[in-house]
Amino acid sequence: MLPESPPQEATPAEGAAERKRRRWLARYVARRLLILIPLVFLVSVAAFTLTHAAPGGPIATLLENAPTSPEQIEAIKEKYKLGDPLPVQYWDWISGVAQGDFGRSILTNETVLNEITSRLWVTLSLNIAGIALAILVGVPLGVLAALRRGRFLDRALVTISVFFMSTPVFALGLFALYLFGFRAGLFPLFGPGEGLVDRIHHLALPAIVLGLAGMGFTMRLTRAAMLEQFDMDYVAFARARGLGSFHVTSRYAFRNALIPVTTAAGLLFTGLLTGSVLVETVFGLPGLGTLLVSAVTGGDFTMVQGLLLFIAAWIILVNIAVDVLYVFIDPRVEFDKARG
Amino acid sequence: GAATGKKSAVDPTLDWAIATNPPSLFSAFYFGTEGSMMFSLTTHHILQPGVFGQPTTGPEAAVSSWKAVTPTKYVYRVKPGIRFSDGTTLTAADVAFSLNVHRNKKTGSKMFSFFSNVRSVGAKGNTVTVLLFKPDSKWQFTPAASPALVYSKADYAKKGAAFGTPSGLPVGTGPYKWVEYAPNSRVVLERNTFWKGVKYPWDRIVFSLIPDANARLLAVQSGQIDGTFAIPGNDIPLWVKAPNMKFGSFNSGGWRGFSIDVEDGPFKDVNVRRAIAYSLDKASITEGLTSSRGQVLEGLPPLLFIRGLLPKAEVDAALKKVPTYPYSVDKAKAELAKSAYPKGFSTTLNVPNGCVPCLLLAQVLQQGTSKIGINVKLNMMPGPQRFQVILDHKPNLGLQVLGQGPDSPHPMDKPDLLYRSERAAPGFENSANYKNAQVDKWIDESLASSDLKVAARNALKIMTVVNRDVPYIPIFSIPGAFAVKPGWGFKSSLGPFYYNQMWLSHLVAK
Amino acid sequence: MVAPASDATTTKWFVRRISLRRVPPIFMTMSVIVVGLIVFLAIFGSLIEPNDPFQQDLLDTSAPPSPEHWLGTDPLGRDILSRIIAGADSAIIGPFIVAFTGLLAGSGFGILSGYMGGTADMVIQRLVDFMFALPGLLIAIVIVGVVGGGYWLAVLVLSILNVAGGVRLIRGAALEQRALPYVEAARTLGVPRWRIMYLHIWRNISPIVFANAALDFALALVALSSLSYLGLGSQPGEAEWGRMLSENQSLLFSNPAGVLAPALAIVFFATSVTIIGDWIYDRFSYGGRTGR
Amino acid sequence: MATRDSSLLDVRGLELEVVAGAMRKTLVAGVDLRLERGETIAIVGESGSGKSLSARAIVGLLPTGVVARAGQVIFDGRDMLQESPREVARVRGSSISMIFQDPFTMLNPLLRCSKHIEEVLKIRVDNPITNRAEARREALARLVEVGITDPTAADRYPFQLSGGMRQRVGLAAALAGDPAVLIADEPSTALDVTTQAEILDLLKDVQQKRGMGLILITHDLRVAFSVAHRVYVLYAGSLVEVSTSAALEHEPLHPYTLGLLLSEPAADRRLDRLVAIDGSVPGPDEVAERCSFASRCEWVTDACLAGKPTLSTLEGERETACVRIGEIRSEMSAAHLGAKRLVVVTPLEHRTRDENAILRATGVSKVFVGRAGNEVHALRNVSIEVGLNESVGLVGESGSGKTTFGRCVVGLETATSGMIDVGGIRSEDYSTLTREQRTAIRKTVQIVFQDPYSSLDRTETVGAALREALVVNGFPRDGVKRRIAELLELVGLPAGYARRRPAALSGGERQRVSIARTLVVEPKLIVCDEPVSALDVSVQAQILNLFRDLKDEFGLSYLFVTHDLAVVRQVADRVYVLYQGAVVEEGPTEQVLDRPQHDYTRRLIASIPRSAV
Ligand SMILES: Nc1ncnc2c1ncn2[C@@H]1O[C@H](COP(=O)(O)OP(=O)(O)OP(=O)(O)O)[C@@H](O)[C@H]1O
Ligand SMILES: Nc1ncnc2c1ncn2[C@@H]1O[C@H](COP(=O)(O)OP(=O)(O)OP(=O)(O)O)[C@@H](O)[C@H]1O
Ligand SMILES: [Mg+2]
Ligand SMILES: [Mg+2]
Repeated sequence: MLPESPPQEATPAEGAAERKRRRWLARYVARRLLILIPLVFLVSVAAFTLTHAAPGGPIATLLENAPTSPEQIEAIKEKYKLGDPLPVQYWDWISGVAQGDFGRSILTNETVLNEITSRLWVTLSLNIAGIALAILVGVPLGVLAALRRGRFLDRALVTISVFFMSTPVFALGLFALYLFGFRAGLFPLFGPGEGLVDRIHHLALPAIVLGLAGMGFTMRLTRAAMLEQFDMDYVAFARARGLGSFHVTSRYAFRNALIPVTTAAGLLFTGLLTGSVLVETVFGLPGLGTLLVSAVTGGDFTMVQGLLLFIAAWIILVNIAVDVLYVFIDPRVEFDKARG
Repeated sequence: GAATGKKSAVDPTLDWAIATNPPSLFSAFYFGTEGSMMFSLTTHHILQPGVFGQPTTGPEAAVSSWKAVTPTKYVYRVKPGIRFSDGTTLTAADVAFSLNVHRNKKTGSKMFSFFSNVRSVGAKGNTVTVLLFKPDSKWQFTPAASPALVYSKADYAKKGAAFGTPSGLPVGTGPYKWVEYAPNSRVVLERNTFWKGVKYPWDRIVFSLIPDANARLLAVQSGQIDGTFAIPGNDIPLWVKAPNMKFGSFNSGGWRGFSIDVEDGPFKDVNVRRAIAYSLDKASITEGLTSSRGQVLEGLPPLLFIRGLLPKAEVDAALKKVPTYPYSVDKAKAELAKSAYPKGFSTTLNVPNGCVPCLLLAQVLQQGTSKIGINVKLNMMPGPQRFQVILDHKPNLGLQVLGQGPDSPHPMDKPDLLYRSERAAPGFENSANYKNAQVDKWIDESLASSDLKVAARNALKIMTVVNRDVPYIPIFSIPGAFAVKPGWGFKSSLGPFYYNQMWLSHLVAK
Repeated sequence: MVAPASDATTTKWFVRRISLRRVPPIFMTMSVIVVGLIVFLAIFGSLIEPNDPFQQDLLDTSAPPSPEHWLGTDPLGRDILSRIIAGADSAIIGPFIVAFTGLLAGSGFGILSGYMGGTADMVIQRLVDFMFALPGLLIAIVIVGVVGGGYWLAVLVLSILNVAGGVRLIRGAALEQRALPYVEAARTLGVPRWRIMYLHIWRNISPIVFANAALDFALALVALSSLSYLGLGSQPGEAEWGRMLSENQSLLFSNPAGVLAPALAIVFFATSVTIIGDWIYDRFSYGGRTGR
Repeated sequence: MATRDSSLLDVRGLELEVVAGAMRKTLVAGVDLRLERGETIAIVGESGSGKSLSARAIVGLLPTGVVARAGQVIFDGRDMLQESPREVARVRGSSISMIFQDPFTMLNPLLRCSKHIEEVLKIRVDNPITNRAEARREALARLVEVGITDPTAADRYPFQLSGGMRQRVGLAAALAGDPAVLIADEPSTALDVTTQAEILDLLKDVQQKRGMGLILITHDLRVAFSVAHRVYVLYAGSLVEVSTSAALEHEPLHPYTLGLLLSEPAADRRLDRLVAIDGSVPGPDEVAERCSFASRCEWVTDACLAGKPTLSTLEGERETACVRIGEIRSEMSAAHLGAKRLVVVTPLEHRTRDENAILRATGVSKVFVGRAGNEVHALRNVSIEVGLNESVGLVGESGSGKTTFGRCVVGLETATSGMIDVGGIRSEDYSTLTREQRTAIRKTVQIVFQDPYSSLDRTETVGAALREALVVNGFPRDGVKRRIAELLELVGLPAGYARRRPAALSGGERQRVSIARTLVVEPKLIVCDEPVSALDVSVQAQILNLFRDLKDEFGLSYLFVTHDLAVVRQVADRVYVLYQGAVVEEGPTEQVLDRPQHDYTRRLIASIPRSAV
């Protein structure tokens, strides 16, 4: 996807340009990364205020279904420093976070960080697999549909994509669970599995569900982008010069179509992240999604705060990555960016 | 999860399903039946609970004898030669420590309040001495309950904050020891080589986490799992019908129903409360929500323990005097007509999301009362928040949907919790704000006396008085349930405190 | 994109690129039929429900399909089919509000921002870009879950987060229009600003606006049902498709039809609305045509 | 036709139609072309006449939905319409190649320039160059051939090059396969006047050097004459006349061609009235059974309507589709010569200092600041004056700032510095003006835009557009209807047009409507930003005449922005020449055009295409 590397006999001027471009890129990435700090800070404040604005509080969570007494409540206030004024509490929390200590889950007494890291792999592998599916299948299908524009295949693919785009992930998950898990018995019905092979077996179905949801999106987007390209003069001109249809499709239409598709990648990531909350719930997987839901419904505030920070960072980084990728795909970007 | 595929009966591994991720292997942070069920296999209680939780010095007890020297002084003699899975021997110091660790505010134990009446716990030689502030006949049961699991002082000191986490598996004295703890997937036990008692057929016990009830059901049916206790109350109808597995249920001694704040708006009026009581068809509710595995409750406390203490005739005779509210819309309307709200009124009922039985029960109430013009708006809130409302006794208690298991078999267990005037205050669970000096007197008297029969009789009297005022409307007793693979089963029926007992010893596998 | 369908706020920025280009008439008719049917049910449903959707029958709970209960009953013995019918209105109201606020605010701010430019534009743009990157549903889950609010809070949250996409899309369209001579001609003729913005420009970009609103609707429907599937938003016992799925999920293997039927309702409704949106765009948009 | 079989490319009876569902619309109804080796032919016709499609049909690149209904495209003995797509693809590039009109969209934005050439070199049928370095060396050579000597250009991306450069790169790429035939579809239309000439010369000279066949597509007869040996005149999808350039220029043998020639605004002299063909081009299907030009022809008789005339051959390989040519030939040539002899209008003597000038701009500068702070000096200290009832031309190449100045005058842009006085009101900064002043200025100056297709709101009818203009300018509501009729009348449109939407109007008609709209406020000065450059020649003449009439009728003044010197010659009394934002020359039209002082002006004038003969 990189623009051609400058040819050997590139003149010094060109070399300089390339160097300039690289320097600019470095600075660009650095700039974007700097944004991370204020954003995460904002999110942290938002998360903290939200969780503390909520009625009730950690105490109830800590006591739930255990017999209670005022002394006990005192004990808990003491242990979790709930007596302090909010700003102090926030400071304690955020300064802890700065040192990588996100506090302990109120529900499980396990450190938030451990909880997250111990469940991360589920969500991560779901998302990666899902994205891979969405792109590796969705994009080619989109191209295919565009090539068969207006024919039956196109119609069929479009229908499929619309269907997947407007189907709630959890519904998709339930269908899959019933058909392939229960009826066909091809996939296990619960749990993350033990050992690599077993885990793959366990995560396959949810990953596919997640991927399909994303696929509808990428497919449609690719198709539209390709169609746009086929109307372009330079595509016609390429044909007029006798370039083969494969060459034209791949090097002209597709490469240009990639640009809008890439911009969508960021959305795809955030979308699938949300999707995995539902998928994990449907398939009862111990991922970040179910963690979030249980934390939210169980009033596990330290956990909610920690997760929100984590997710925010995740999303911001993905977006930055996309922006950078974008720079590599489209040489014009540098100039646009230079303009602002 | 569990090893897949069918397995032969001689399989040395027992695969048991649990529904919630164990937050810790230290009971201080894991107060609940599922946790206790596992702890009981790895750790002695100070005393061995009988079927009804009555304290005994059986083989699974850590002490050989105990006695109440005075109503406020209890002395326990620790058995010699009980070894932890690390080879060290259980000492009186360990036992004392195991109680004190919960009393220590720093610990933040969920069982703190079991010890609110304890002045001190000390160890001398092989004896442990517990001093109480005031006489409390409830105390006798505590050593046979989850607060009384015995830990190794040294082990705790060594592992510090990690104690009970995956990196700090506690050592125990039971027939099995912890070998793996993956909070999000499973807990694994293996034989404790230092265990001297009877050996059970399984070398290895795997508790697999299967949060989704459907999945659990299928897992048992498919034989991937040998059995489970984790059967949500609301799913019992489903499990009862399910093929290729054996379903069994028993009385858990818990109750489900409502509390009505006798000091809140329309509910001040006893006629209103009675109207509500009449409007609920307890029989069919119990049928619908538990397939009649639960028993209809006409009053609190549940009779289970009382019947255990008094002759049937006496109980039945007493019950005749207890006012009841059999389902009748007409009676309900009549009651309401007598009240200040003949046309009915609107109110909200807080429902802890996540508690499905509560939700179903709430909707049933909604339907029932709507017939007499009281329309109830359900207000979902996170469980803890709802619980906070009860603790704070504000903003408005009004109707609350409750479900409670027994904390001890003492007849005053629930009356003490729910009826005491001084507990109609923030920090306590008398969510009906029920106050009645007479009742208080009976409760105190019962707790003071060491004779449980007194307590049992008072409980019946209390029921009679309280049922006139209807601060609480119990609907049914929560059925305990288990499901095992076909042909398996439990020798003797399980009791309400099965989880504190060596339940494994009753399990028969073919 | 919506990102995948799970995320309400993001995808529709692409409505422009994404639109089907010549929606096949069969789809269109089918979609119209589906939507028409559901609207009909929302209005007259109570007349044709075979049973009272809220009537519990505790002696006939979790029943499989039967002549009197075509789709069986739920754990409280309520007739599932009737509940699906009764669920039609809440499947329309919430999404409609979300889509409509999106339409109003989107056009309002979008055109303002695009036409006026300047600092207002800057601010709006920054804000919108930020909101646009947010995973709306996820945030809705957290807020509604933590605050413990009901359906309307969910609708509110989604409506707010949803605005970003509309503003962004419409701002772009308005920017294009603003540069066109017909607008400048109007300016030199002294046509008042508001009239140019909300008459000329709006009329010219309305196809995009409506197509976008349709997509908003579909995504809001999906988002709301996802929320209530997680037990958030809608009230317990309410006949709401997403909630029915979670309340009946325990019956999935004993009565699949009953459990999955509401899911199908959501899918068909959302798909149809999306297709109609595309159709509106393709049919009425002036831009992006071959020739002139 | 002895030569036919030997000819390089031979198109016979080509018919194209667009199929959308059940509806089929004819786009091209019968086109015959013949191209000999080393020959250049031109296809001339107004927009929409089917030039591009015919060309695309030849290379087998019809847009989706457009199909060849009948005909043959014979290239070295094979019918391209019958061959398999991959066969046609083989022929493409290496035997027949094509370049397009718009250099800005013709190149792949993601490919460096040299790549466009190299990739063709790699795949071309005869001796492909596979070695990377070698291919690159060849590519550089090819760039030199098209006049790009700077090697660094090869590694630039298209968006880093000027339009002219891109067109050159495009040409080089098209030639990389050493085709025997090159089709150039309006290769110069999108470029500056000066660059246009360069590109045309380049084409001519490449064609001669390579001895290849060249098909030039253009709507400009002058261009055709200057480049092509023979000319094919296309009207409403069918050929009306075929002839050698010289003969055609000397004596057109079809009324339409005659009309075209006459309506061409002459660059060298000012006619007191332009000959316009009224009406507009019909669709091929409307004229399937009659002479396609009949509706606009002054010599039309029943014979013309009897049936579709085919090309009939006359002396000297001349072919015409006019059935009455025999009878009307003399009349036509008379008209032709007559037009040539038209008297030059004596220009009104030019007042240097006009006391009551309607527009007086002094030292106007405009700097556009990009977001990153890069500055574009669109106007540098420009001083322009427009007297009452005076028509002032503003010429200059693209990017010279013409439009910007016009926009400053009407307040669509705000000048960075300088003074603009409109009818006695200082208007350089609109934001400082009072409501009354603005109204006053609005009633003094109005603007007509270049693109007729977007200068009307598509969603409202002509009537509504005019009504709004009237109402916001305080015209009494009751009189509105009548006034609208009057306005349409003024610009030569039937009152019934008030009910039409823009989509139902031709380009010329739309432009008339926008003119009518400006007349609503009865302005004294109208800024015309290239009002005719998007129109066909025949229509162009109509509009130019209209401008003149209005000027005389209402004593209007014009600030006439254009890059077309011929147009300036026809409408302007005085001319300002803008170059890179600065006025480089100013004076009476004749003086500036006939005796240019500044050498940029000279270049401009030199670039006007003249016939090869
Ligand atoms: N893809 C298409 N689908 C339908 N109609 C088309 C298509 N392309 C062109 N046409 C129509 O065919 C007719 C001829 O088009 P063509 O582009 O050949 O005209 P032209 O002579 O090249 O005009 P111009 O000078 O504007 O390029 C026009 O009326 C145009 O609207
Ligand atoms: N809004 C704008 N922002 C930035 N630069 C502009 C803007 N408008 C015009 N320019 C620049 O100002 C210069 C003059 O533009 P202008 O449109 O006046 O030239 P022109 O003579 O009208 O060209 P053309 O003949 O192509 O219309 C050009 O370099 C153009 O890029
Ligand atoms: Mg063309
Ligand atoms: Mg211009």
